[in-house]
Amino acid sequence: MLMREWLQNENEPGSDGAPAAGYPFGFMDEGAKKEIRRSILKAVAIPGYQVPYGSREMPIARGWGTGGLQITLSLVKPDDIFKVIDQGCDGSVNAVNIKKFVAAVADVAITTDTRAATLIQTRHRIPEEPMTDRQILVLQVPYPEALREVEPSEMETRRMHAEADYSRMWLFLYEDIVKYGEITISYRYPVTVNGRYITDPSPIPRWDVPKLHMADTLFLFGAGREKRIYAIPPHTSVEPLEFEDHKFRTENFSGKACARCGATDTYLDEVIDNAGGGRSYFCSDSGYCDKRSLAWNH
Amino acid sequence: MPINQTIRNHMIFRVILQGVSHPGNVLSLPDPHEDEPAVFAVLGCLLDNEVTLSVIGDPALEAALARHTASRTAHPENADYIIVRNGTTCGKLAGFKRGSLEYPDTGATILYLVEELSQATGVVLSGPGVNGTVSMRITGLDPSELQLLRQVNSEFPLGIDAIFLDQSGHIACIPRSSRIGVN
Amino acid sequence: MITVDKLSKTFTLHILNEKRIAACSDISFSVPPGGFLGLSGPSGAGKSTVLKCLYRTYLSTSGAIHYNSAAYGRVDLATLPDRAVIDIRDREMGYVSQFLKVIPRVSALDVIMEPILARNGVSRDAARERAIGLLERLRIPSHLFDAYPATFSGGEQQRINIARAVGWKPRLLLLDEPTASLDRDSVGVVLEILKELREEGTTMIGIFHDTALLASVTDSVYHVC
Amino acid sequence: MEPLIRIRNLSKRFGQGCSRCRDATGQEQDTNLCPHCGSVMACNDVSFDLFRNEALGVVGESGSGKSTLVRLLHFEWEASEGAVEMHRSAGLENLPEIFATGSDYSFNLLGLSHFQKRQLRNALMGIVYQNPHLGLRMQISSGGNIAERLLGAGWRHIGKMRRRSAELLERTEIPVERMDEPPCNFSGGMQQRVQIAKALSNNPLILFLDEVTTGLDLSVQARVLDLIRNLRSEFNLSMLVVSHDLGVINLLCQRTMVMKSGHVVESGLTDQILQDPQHRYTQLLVASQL
Repeated sequence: MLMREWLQNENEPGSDGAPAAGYPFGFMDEGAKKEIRRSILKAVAIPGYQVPYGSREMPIARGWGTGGLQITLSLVKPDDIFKVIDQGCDGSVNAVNIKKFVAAVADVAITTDTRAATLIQTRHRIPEEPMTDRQILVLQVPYPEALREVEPSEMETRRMHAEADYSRMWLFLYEDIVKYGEITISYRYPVTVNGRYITDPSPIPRWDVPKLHMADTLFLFGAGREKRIYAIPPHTSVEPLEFEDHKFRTENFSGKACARCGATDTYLDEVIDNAGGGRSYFCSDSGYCDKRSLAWNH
Repeated sequence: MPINQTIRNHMIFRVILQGVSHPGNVLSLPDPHEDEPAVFAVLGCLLDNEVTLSVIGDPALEAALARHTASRTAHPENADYIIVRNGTTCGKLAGFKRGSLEYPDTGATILYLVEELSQATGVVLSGPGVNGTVSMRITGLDPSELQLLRQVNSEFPLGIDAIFLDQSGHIACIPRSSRIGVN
Repeated sequence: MITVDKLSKTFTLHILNEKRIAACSDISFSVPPGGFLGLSGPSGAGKSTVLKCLYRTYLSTSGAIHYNSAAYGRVDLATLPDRAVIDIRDREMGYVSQFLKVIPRVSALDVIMEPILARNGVSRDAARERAIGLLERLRIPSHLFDAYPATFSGGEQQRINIARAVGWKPRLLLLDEPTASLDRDSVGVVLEILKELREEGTTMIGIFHDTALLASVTDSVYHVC
Repeated sequence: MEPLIRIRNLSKRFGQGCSRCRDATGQEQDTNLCPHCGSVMACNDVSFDLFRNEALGVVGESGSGKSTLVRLLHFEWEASEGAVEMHRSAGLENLPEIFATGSDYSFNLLGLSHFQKRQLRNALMGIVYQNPHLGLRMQISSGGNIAERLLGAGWRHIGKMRRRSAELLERTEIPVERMDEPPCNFSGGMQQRVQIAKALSNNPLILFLDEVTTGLDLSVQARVLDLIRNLRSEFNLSMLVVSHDLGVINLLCQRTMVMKSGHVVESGLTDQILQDPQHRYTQLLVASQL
């Protein structure tokens, strides 16, 4: 049975405090979880290297962030407090479904508060609030290979990683600068992890990239379709590719503030007013924005 | 929720994961069972019949672990997981799998069963997962093992990842990305 | 300085049914340091062959060419490894052929300066000064200094050739009819330059078609037949 | 004087090989194809030394193994057998592990990992191919082509890389204002000069030239050869010059090896090879070209 069907069949998942009837804790079979755990440990031991994992089919539909979900399901424990973010938002259909599902099969508590969570699964954003060494952030990755842009062959990118032969990736950035005067990559900005592997940080905005550097938190990356797991351990150097005279830069929101909570230090989504055509900005991290708005109103 | 074996596996894995992502941190495994030595608990959440294990110097333990995890046994130089009972591989560590540059993840994991782990002066680690440096004391490990471990891990990303487990259910890790020193 | 011992050269032409041509045979002579030995003999006797064996353009078939090298000590030029021969050519041994081996698209001045710069470790200005001095003495019109010798007359080319060979003051100089295509005045200048070179210690072995000339410039003559 | 690089018994076999390959191929048999197992001995037991600041010529007809030799030494192809040893003076500070203590020469470089070979190549070698498509990315700017090598050597300053590229393009007579144009816009001779600029960008000790003037118009050929000759003395390069054209070899090289059917049949001073060729094949080659 697929997760989608499961969600449709289950009216009140996990309400009795026990795992949903007929499913083991963590939903996946033990063999699948063990393989993913082994891959996670190797991924942490070799920061930035993409560990391939087995070809077996998972009982979860693709397109649900299966890579991230598989990681979550193989490491979740009952006393976890779980948060899901989809492009910064806790409330999207996707995020809610994943939360319901994990709550049901692992009996975890749910939160929207980054600081309260022990385990966060996310797509396209890293929370604005700093995380600690007791927390894990699981990122869903559609395309794990940072070099795919410059080399279509898997065999060749594997060789390039093996030999740390990254001049073509650098050349790509050089040409970008020569043509456009700047590096035009906005999402999936390539980074060097631990001085060794060029790694795709998943489609987070450039704004979030510095948060990976020497963080207190473990970051786990799961690509379900491509069956790759990789990791950035805490206190690990993560350097965006940059030139001495063309430094990496995050998005610039100077002079703009969140129309809801007034924040001037967050990643903002631009919203164009349909009627008037005016522009306004809102925090992309809804959990953080909620927290700030609440504090404001009190 | 009753703590069944599946849930126990999840909880134990989280401690191992915390250990690998924080090298040199001595952590406690959840409430050790009287009748289940910690090594069974640790390997029980990781191993199955897709990987191989080898126990150095204890055929009975090897057979029991293989039965417990349903994994296959292999010669130590071919094994994915190697368990070391009495604190030394007698130099064999140098011959264990270190993976290839294309697939460094095929390097072995070595699990040392030692007397005692504590957060005291001893081996000093730095590198990924470590904020500055961290010291840990390992009692019941032949000092030459750490020298050897440093040697086999000198060509990152090739290498062997080490897990240490003591008699009171403490666990600590030295993944291949760690730089090993002594103080 | 140099002692040739029973030197013979035979060409074997594999592509002409293994035809064998004996170019010279059983040549033996000795030249002391600073000496000037002339080679005489009828045309076709193998005088040029001997010089080419010495310079290693030809591989000797038998015999030995003992040479007291400044860099290598006593060596046999007939069997010395290629690399050492190149080194000796670069540092000690000069060769003037009957014709200039034109280096395309290099000016007359550069043709002469090149070995001076490479071998004598002098400044560009000093090399240039020495090269211009030689060109002027050899009466090369100054408008030709920066031209390519490929366009020069035979006599001009030969004077460039000589200037190139003597400009860097080799320790041993092999001369194969260096004055053959020169007018009488130029011959005089060349002989004067050679005389100066000898005074500075250069040992020479030379072929001159003019027997009177041969006798006048050399200390001794070896007859090749 | 010690060689910069020593090559010993280098062989490259395409095919599974058999015990009789070696005896059944070569100059005597006039083939490099083993009649017993169908393997090709593209390069067979080749040994030689390359010295500092030396241009060594390799002549032979197509299929003689001369281009294979370059591919093996440039680590593009894996040799079947043999040894390549580098002198300590090559200055490989970032690869100290390749030298045994007490020896002036490295271990056999052919036994290094791909990663080490790449480092070595980036630090020491440059190559210019007959076919510019092999040496250049035709759709990427000429400056970018040069920058790629600099990036491989760890350069991370766009301005400095562009200055270096401009310098090299100027040195190789490409108008600097065309730096951001891709080589596919250029003539054959210009493409070769961009290749040369790229090959020189990391200040190599060793430059491999594989039939670099073949296919160019005579006047263009002359300019490229002049450029190479001047660069050799200016950059103190050791060059391995592969050509079927004795004129090219004569102009550039002091020493020459003659290859046929994968073997070196003769080697010597270039003027000796041309004026007193010893081997039947060399005599044929000289007679047919000069």
